Amino acid sequence: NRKSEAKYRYTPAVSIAENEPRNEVWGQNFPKEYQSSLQTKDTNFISYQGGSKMRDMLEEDPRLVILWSGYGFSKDYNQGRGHAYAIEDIHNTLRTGGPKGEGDGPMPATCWTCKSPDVPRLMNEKGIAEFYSGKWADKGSEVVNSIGCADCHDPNNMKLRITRPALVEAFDAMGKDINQATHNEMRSLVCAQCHVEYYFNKKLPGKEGVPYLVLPWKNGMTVEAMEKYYDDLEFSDWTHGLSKAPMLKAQHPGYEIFSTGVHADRGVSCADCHMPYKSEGGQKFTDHHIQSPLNNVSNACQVCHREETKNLIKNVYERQRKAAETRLKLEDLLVKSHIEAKKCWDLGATEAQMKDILTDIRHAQWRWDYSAAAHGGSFHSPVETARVMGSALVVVQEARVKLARLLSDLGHNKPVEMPDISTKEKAQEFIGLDMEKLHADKEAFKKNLLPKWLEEAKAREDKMPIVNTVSAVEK
Amino acid sequence: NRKSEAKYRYTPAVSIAENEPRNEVWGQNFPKEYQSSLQTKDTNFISYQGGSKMRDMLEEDPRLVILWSGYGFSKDYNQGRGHAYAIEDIHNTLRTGGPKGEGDGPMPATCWTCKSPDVPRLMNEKGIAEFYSGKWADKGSEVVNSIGCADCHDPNNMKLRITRPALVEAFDAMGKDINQATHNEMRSLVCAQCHVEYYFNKKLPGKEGVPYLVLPWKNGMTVEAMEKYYDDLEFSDWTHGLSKAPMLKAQHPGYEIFSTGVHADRGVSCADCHMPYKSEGGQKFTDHHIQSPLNNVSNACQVCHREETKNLIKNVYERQRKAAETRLKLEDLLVKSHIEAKKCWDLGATEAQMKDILTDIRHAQWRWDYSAAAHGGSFHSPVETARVMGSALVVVQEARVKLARLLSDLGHNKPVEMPDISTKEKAQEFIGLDMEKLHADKEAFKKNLLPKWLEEAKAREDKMPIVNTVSAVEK
Amino acid sequence: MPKLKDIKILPPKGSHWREKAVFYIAVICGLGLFMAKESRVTSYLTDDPQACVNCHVMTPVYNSWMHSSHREWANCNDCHVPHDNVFNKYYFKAKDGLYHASVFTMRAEPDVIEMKEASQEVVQQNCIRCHVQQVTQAKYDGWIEGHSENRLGRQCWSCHKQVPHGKVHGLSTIQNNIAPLPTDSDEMVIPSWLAEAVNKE
Ligand code: HEC
Ligand code: HEC
Ligand code: HEC
Ligand code: HEC
Ligand code: HEC
Ligand code: HEC
Ligand code: HEC
Ligand code: HEC
Ligand code: HEC
Ligand code: HEC
Ligand code: HEC
Ligand code: HEC
Ligand code: HEC
Ligand code: HEC
Ligand SMILES: [Ca+2]
Ligand SMILES: [Ca+2]
Repeated sequence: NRKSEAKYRYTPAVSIAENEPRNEVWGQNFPKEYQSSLQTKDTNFISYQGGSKMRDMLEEDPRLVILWSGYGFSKDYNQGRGHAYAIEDIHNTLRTGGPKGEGDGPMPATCWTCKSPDVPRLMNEKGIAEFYSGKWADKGSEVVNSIGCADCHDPNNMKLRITRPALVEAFDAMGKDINQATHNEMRSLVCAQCHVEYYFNKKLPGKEGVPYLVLPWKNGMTVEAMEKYYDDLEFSDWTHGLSKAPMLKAQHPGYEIFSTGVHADRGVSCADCHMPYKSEGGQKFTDHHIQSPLNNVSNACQVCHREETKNLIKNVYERQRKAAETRLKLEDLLVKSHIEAKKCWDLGATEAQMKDILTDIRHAQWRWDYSAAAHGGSFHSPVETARVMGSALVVVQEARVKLARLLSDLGHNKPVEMPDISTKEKAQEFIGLDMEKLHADKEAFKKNLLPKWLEEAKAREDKMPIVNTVSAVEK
Repeated sequence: NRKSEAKYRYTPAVSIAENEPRNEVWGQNFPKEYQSSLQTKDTNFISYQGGSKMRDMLEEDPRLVILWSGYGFSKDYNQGRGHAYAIEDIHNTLRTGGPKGEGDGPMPATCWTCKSPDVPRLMNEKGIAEFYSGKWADKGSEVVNSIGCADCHDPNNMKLRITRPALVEAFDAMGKDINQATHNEMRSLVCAQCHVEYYFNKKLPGKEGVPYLVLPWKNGMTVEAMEKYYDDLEFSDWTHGLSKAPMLKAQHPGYEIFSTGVHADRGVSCADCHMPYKSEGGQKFTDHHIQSPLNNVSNACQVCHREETKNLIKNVYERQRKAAETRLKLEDLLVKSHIEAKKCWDLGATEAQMKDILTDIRHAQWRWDYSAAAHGGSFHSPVETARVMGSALVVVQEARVKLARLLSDLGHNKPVEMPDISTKEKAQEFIGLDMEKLHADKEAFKKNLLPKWLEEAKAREDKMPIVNTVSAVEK
Repeated sequence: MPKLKDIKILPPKGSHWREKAVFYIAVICGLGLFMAKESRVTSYLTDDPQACVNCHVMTPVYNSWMHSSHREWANCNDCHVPHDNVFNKYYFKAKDGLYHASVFTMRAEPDVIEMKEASQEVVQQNCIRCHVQQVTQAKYDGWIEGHSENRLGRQCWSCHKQVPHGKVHGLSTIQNNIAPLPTDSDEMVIPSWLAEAVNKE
C-alpha cells in the first residue's frame, strides 16, 4: 500500500541479507550511494592538516615518537584516510605487527571492531565477547570488507542503525537509551560508533581476560570526566618507555569534542558536512564519499553559509593553525617532561619521589592527546580544544617545576640535554625501536599470511548467496 | 570608498557648533538618540562577567592586586560601566589620586582623552600635544561632559567621524588611510578611538616629555606584534613591585581582539550588537543605550540569529567560562612567578641571574593582560583569546622552571610560601599599599578641588551660545 | 479540478468560499475514515514536519528541507502557513490539507508540484517575517551586501534558489525516498540480534 511506498520506494535488484558485509551487493540496489562510497579510494586531496592523502604523522611531527615511547603508536601512525582503506591500512600498519598465524601478534581481535561490516556479521554469528576474544590474526580471514553499508544501515528499509555494541553500552552506562535517538541524532551517532575514544577493558565481570571494547563515558564525555573514569579504575594503556609514567592513550574522540562545539549546539550533524546531498543527473542523494568537507565546500558548507569558498577554508585553517601553534608548544614541554623524568630515574630517583610527577605527566599527556587525536577537533570545537590544551599546559608546568626541584636534589641543577629528534628515524632510534625488524616482520606477514587470509575469505564469500529479486517487490 | 550615506532629513531645533561638547544641546535635535544615550546611566544589569553594575574587579579577583603591584591598577580597578559615568568614574578612581590643584597628582592630562567630547574641543582650541601636556588635574574644569555626540558625529550631517588623533596616527603608522574607511567600518572605528590598547610615549621626536597617546599598532595588532613593538622600544609601563620585572600594561584591546573573531570576519560591526536598531512609536533609530548586548538579545543578536535568547546567552557564558577557567589558572601561575622572583631577590640573586626570568614574566603577563583586559574579548574572539593565553602559559612555564633552578642555586629547593591573598584587602596590605591614605586623599579632592572644577565649568558653559534655528533646514 | 487553483487564501469573503466548503465537507465525509487511518489526520494538525511525509509525494520536499540550512529553525508550517494570526493559520492549514488530501487520494498528484500563487504569497511573507531586519535595514549592509535596496518586491527564492528545497524539483528528484515517519520513534535503531546480545549481558 501507499503508506509503505512512501517509506521505501525503489525497485530492488537483489534482496539484501540481514548482515550482508559485501558493499557491492548493496550497491546493486543503490548504485549512486555505492559508487560515491567507492570514491573514498581517491587519495588526492590534501588540506592544511587533513585530506585523503596518506600522511605519516610521525614524520611530520617526530615529537610523537617520544610521547608514545613504549607503545605501538611510536612505530607507525598515519592520519586517517578514506573508509575504503580501513582494511588495507590495518593490514599494513606496523602496530599490528607481523603475525605468523593464529594466536600470534601484538594486537587483540578487538582491533577489527571499527574496520568492517564483517564485524556485525561475526558478532551475530559468534557472540560479542567471543568476537573480541583472541588475537587480531585469528580473524584475519573473516574480516575483509572495508567499512560499508551494513555498518550503518538496516537492509530492510535502509534506515540508519547502530551495529556496534560499545556505543549502545556507553549509552546504557550514561543512563540513556540509544533507541530514543532522533533521526537527526542518528546522522551523527552512526559515526560515533567509531570516531570516539575507547579502551580495552580486560576486567569486565564475567568477561575477565577478554579485551572488551568500552567507551569511557560513564561520567561524561569531557576530558576531565574521562580522566577521572580512568583514574578511578587505575587503568593505564601502557607504561611510558622513558618516564615510566602510567599513560593513557586518547584515540580520536571525534564525536565527544564535536558535541561541545557550536555546530552541534545548532543541530548540525556529521552527515551534514561529511555526507551532504549531491545532485547527479537531476537526482539528489546522500554523497557517500565521506571525506574532508574542504574538498566539497559548496555542498558541505555553503548550504548554510553564504560565504566564499576561499574564506570558509581560511576560517577552518585559521582555527587549525591556532590550535596547532599551542599544541606543538605543548608537545615540546611534554617531551621535555619525559626526558627530564628519565634523567631523574637515571640519577637514582625513588618511586616515592617520582609518583606525583608521573601522575602529572599522565594527566597532561592525556589532555594533549584528547585535544590532538581527533583530527577534526580544532575546527569542530575550537574553544573546547583550546581549553583542554590550556589545562594540559597548566598540569605539565606543575610536573616540570617539580622535576626541576627533584633534578636539583639529585645533583643536576641545570637544563637536561635533549636528544636530537629532528626526524622520525632519529626519534625512533632514540627510544630504541628496531625498525628494520618491524618492517621485515610486516613484509613476511604480507607475503605469507595475508594472501592466505584473502584467499580463504574469497572462497567463503563465493559461497554466500546473492538473491536476485525478480520483480519490483513491495515491502 | 564610503557608500552613500542616508541623508538625514530633519528639522533641527538648534544649530550645533563644530565641537559642541554638551550632549543635551545635540539632544534637542535628536531626542530619541539622546534619550537612549541617557540610559547608559542605568546600572541594574549584571551578567556572568559584564553588565552595567559597578563591579570591583580587585575584590572579585584579588590576584590582580599582586599582578599589578607597584602600579595604579592595584589600588582600584572596576569593570567599565555606561558611557554616562566616564567622567564620574575617572574623578572617583583611586588611580587618579587626590590632586590638590594644578600640577599635582599621579596622572597626566592624557588620561582625559577617552572620557569626553570636551576633548576634541580642547584639542582644537589648544593643539594636540598641548592637550596631552601637564597633569590630569590641570584640565579638571575643562573636561566635564561624559562621552557623547561630538566624540562620534559630525554636527553638520551627523556622519560618523573620528575625533581622536591617536587612531588616525595609528592608521598612518600602519600605512593605511582612515579616510578610506567604509561606512560599515566606521561603525566599529568610532569605538576603536577608545576601546584599544594604548601607551604614553614621552620620547616622541619634537614632543619630548609629553605623555603622548600612542596605539602600538605599527607592526600589527596581534599580541606578538605589539610585544615586539614595546620590546624594540625597550618601553615599560612600570617596574613590578615584587619581581622588579619591567612590565607592560595591556589596556582594553577591544577592537584588536574583536578584529580576529568570526563576527568581524563576516563584517559585523560593534554598533550591530551594542547599538542595534530600536523601534519606538513606529520609528526606528539607533539605540544609543550602549551596553552589554545580553541585556538586549532580541535586537542585538536575534536580528541575525533566530535562536532562543536563553541559548544565545548560554553560548556567550560558555565561551566566557572556558576562557575564565584558563585565565584564573594562568593568573595563579603569574602570581607565583612574581613571588618566587621576589624570593630570589631576597635570597641575593643578581641582576644577571634574574634578567631572562624577568623578561619571561614581562611577556607572560603582557599576554595574559591582552587576553583579559578587554572584557568582551572572550566572546568577541574566543579562539584568539585562548591562543594568547596558551602562549602566556608556555612563557610563564619557562620562567617558573628557571626560577626553580635559581631558587635551588640560592639554597631554597622547595616551593616558595605564598601569601594569603584571599581578599582584596589582604592582597593590598601584602604589597604595601596604604589604602587609608589613598581614600583620605581622594575624599579631600572630592570635597575641595572637584566642586571648584564643576563650578568653573558651569560658568564657562553658561556662556557658550545655543543657536536656535528659525526654520526647517534641509541638508 | 481546475477550479481549485483559483482559490485565494485570504480570509473568506462572500459566497465563493461557501461553495468550496461544501465540497470539502463532502470530501471529509467520504474519505474520513480512510484518511484518518491512512494519513494520520491528527498529526497533520501539528507542526511536526514528519506529518507531511505521510504522503510519499511530500518526501522529496521533506528530504530537501531536511538537508537545508533551515531544518533546525523553520518547519514546513513556519513557511507554508500564514503566521499573521491564529485564525488564518488554521484556516489555511485546513483548506490546504484537505486540498492536498483530495488530490492525493484521487491519485491526481502531478510529477512536479508547484506552489499555488496563494502559497507563494504566504511563503514570501514568512521569509520576511523571520528576516525582515536583515533584508530591510541599511545598517546590516556590511554583513549582507546589497540588501539595502528594497528587495521585498521579488520572491526571495528567485535569488535564494536553494532555500530550502534546492534548485531541482519534482517527485523523481530524490532517489530512494527514505524519510522518517511518525511511527519511527517506536522502532529500534539497533538490530534485534544486537539488542538481544546486549540485554543478555
Ligand atoms: C572504536 C573504534 C576503533 C577501534 C576499536 C580501533 N580503531 Fe583504528 N581507527 C578508528 C578510527 C575512527 C580511525 C580514523 C582516525 C582518524 O581520523 O585519523 C582509525 C584509524 C586506524 C588506522 C589508520 C590510521 C593510522 O593510525 O595509521 C589504523 C591502521 C588503525 N585504525 C588500526 C587500529 C588498530 C591496530 C586497533 C586496535 C588497537 C584499532 N585501530 C582499533 C576507529 C577504531
Ligand atoms: C565502522 C567504523 C566507522 C564508522 C561507522 C565511521 N567511520 Fe569514519 N573512519 C573510520 C576509520 C577506521 C577511518 C580511517 C581509515 C583509514 O585511514 O584506513 C575513518 C576515516 C574517516 C575520515 C577521513 C577521510 C579522509 O579522506 O581523510 C572521515 C572524514 C570520516 N571517517 C568521517 C566519518 C563520518 C562523518 C562518519 C559517519 C557518517 C563515519 N566516519 C563513520 C571508521 C569509521
Ligand atoms: C558511515 C555510515 C554510512 C555508511 C558506511 C553508509 N551509509 Fe548510506 N547513509 C548514511 C547516512 C548518514 C545517510 C543519510 C540518512 C538521512 O539523512 O536520512 C545515508 C543514506 C543512504 C541512503 C538513502 C538515500 C540517500 O542517498 O540519502 C541509501 C540508499 C544509502 N545510504 C545506501 C548506502 C549504501 C549502498 C552503502 C554502502 C555502499 C552505504 N549507504 C553506506 C550513512 C552511511
Ligand atoms: C547545516 C548547517 C551548517 C553547515 C552544513 C555548516 N555550518 Fe558552519 N555554522 C552553522 C551555524 C548554525 C553556526 C553558528 C552560528 C550561527 O548561528 O550562525 C555556524 C558557525 C560557523 C562558524 C563560526 C564558529 C567558529 O568556530 O568561529 C564557522 C567558521 C563555520 N560555521 C564554518 C563552516 C564550514 C567551514 C562548514 C563546512 C565544512 C560549515 N560551517 C558547515 C551552520 C552550518
Ligand atoms: C560543520 C561541519 C562539520 C561537521 C558537522 C563535522 N565535521 Fe568533521 N570536519 C569538518 C572540517 C571542516 C574538517 C577539517 C578537514 C580538513 O582539515 O581538511 C573536519 C575534519 C574531520 C575529520 C578528519 C578528516 C581528515 O581529512 O583527516 C574527521 C575524521 C571528521 N571530521 C569526523 C567528523 C565526525 C565524526 C563528525 C560528527 C561527530 C564531524 N566530523 C562533524 C567539518 C565538519
Ligand atoms: C585610549 C583610550 C583611553 C585612555 C587613554 C584612557 N582610558 Fe580609561 N577607559 C577607556 C575605556 C575604553 C574604558 C572602558 C574599559 C572597560 O571595558 O572596562 C575605560 C575605563 C576607565 C575607568 C572606569 C573603569 C575602572 O577602571 O575603574 C576609569 C576610572 C578610567 N578609564 C580611568 C583612566 C585613567 C586614569 C587614564 C589614564 C591613565 C585613562 N583612563 C586613560 C579608554 C581610555
Ligand atoms: C570617547 C571614548 C569612547 C568611545 C568613542 C567609545 N567608548 Fe565605550 N567606553 C568608554 C569608557 C571610558 C567606558 C567606561 C566608562 C566607565 O566605566 O566609567 C566605556 C564603556 C563601554 C561599555 C560598557 C558599558 C556597560 O554597561 O558595562 C561598552 C559596552 C562600550 N563602552 C561599548 C562601546 C561601543 C560599542 C562604542 C562605539 C559605538 C564605544 N564604546 C565608544 C570610552 C569610549
Ligand atoms: C560612541 C559613538 C557614538 C556616540 C557617543 C553617539 N553616537 Fe550617534 N551614532 C553612532 C553610530 C555608530 C550610529 C549609527 C550610524 C549608522 O549606522 O549609519 C549613530 C547614529 C546616530 C544618528 C542617526 C539616526 C539613527 O538613529 O540611526 C543620530 C541622529 C545620532 N546618532 C545622534 C546622536 C546624538 C544626539 C548623540 C549624543 C547624545 C550621539 N549620537 C552619540 C555612534 C555614536
Ligand atoms: C549582523 C549579524 C550578527 C549579529 C548582530 C550577531 N551575530 Fe553572531 N554571528 C553572525 C555570523 C555571520 C556568524 C558566523 C557564522 C555564520 O556564518 O553563520 C556568527 C557567529 C556566532 C557564533 C558562533 C561563533 C563562535 O564563537 O562559536 C555565536 C555563538 C554567535 N554568533 C552569537 C551571537 C550573539 C550572542 C550575538 C549578540 C550579542 C550575535 N551573535 C550577534 C552574525 C551576527
Ligand atoms: C556579535 C556581537 C558583538 C559585536 C559585533 C561586538 N560585541 Fe562587544 N560584546 C558582545 C557581548 C555578547 C559581550 C558580553 C557582554 C556580557 O558579558 O554581559 C560584549 C562585551 C563587550 C564589552 C564589555 C561590556 C560589559 O558589560 O562590561 C565591551 C566594552 C565591548 N563589548 C565593546 C565592543 C567593541 C568596542 C566592539 C567592536 C570593536 C564590540 N564590542 C563588538 C557582543 C558584541
Ligand atoms: C524556509 C521556508 C520553507 C520551509 C521550512 C519549507 N518550505 Fe516548502 N517551499 C518553500 C519555498 C520558497 C518553495 C518554492 C520553491 C521554488 O519554487 O523554487 C517551497 C515549495 C514547496 C512545495 C512545492 C514543490 C516544490 O518543490 O516547489 C512543497 C510541496 C513544499 N514546499 C512542501 C514543504 C514541506 C512538506 C516542508 C517541510 C518538510 C517544507 N515545504 C518546508 C519554503 C519552505
Ligand atoms: C494527504 C497527502 C498529503 C499530505 C499529508 C501533505 N501533502 Fe502537500 N501536497 C499533496 C499533493 C498531492 C500535492 C500536489 C497538489 C497539486 O499540485 O495539484 C501537494 C502540494 C503541496 C504544496 C504545493 C501546492 C500549494 O498548495 O501551493 C505545498 C506547499 C504543500 N503540499 C505543503 C504541505 C505541507 C506543509 C504539509 C504538512 C503540513 C503537506 N503538504 C502535507 C499531498 C499531501
Ligand atoms: C521561522 C523563521 C524563518 C523563516 C520562515 C525563514 N527563515 Fe531563513 N533563516 C532562519 C534562520 C534561523 C537562519 C539561520 C541564521 C543563523 O545562521 O543563525 C536562516 C538562514 C537563511 C539564509 C542563510 C543561509 C542560506 O541558506 O543561505 C537565507 C538566505 C535565508 N534564511 C533565506 C530565507 C528565505 C528566502 C525564506 C523564505 C523562503 C526564509 N529564509 C524563511 C529563519 C527563517
Ligand atoms: C536580487 C537577488 C536577491 C533577492 C530578491 C533576495 N536576496 Fe537575499 N541575498 C542575496 C545575495 C546575493 C545574498 C548574499 C549577499 C552577501 O552575502 O553579501 C543574500 C543574502 C541573504 C541573507 C543572509 C545570508 C547569510 O546568512 O549570510 C538572508 C537571510 C537573505 N538574503 C534573505 C532574503 C530574503 C528573506 C529575501 C526576500 C525578502 C531576499 N533575501 C531576497 C540576493 C537576494
Ligand atoms: Ca583510549
Ligand atoms: Ca598599554
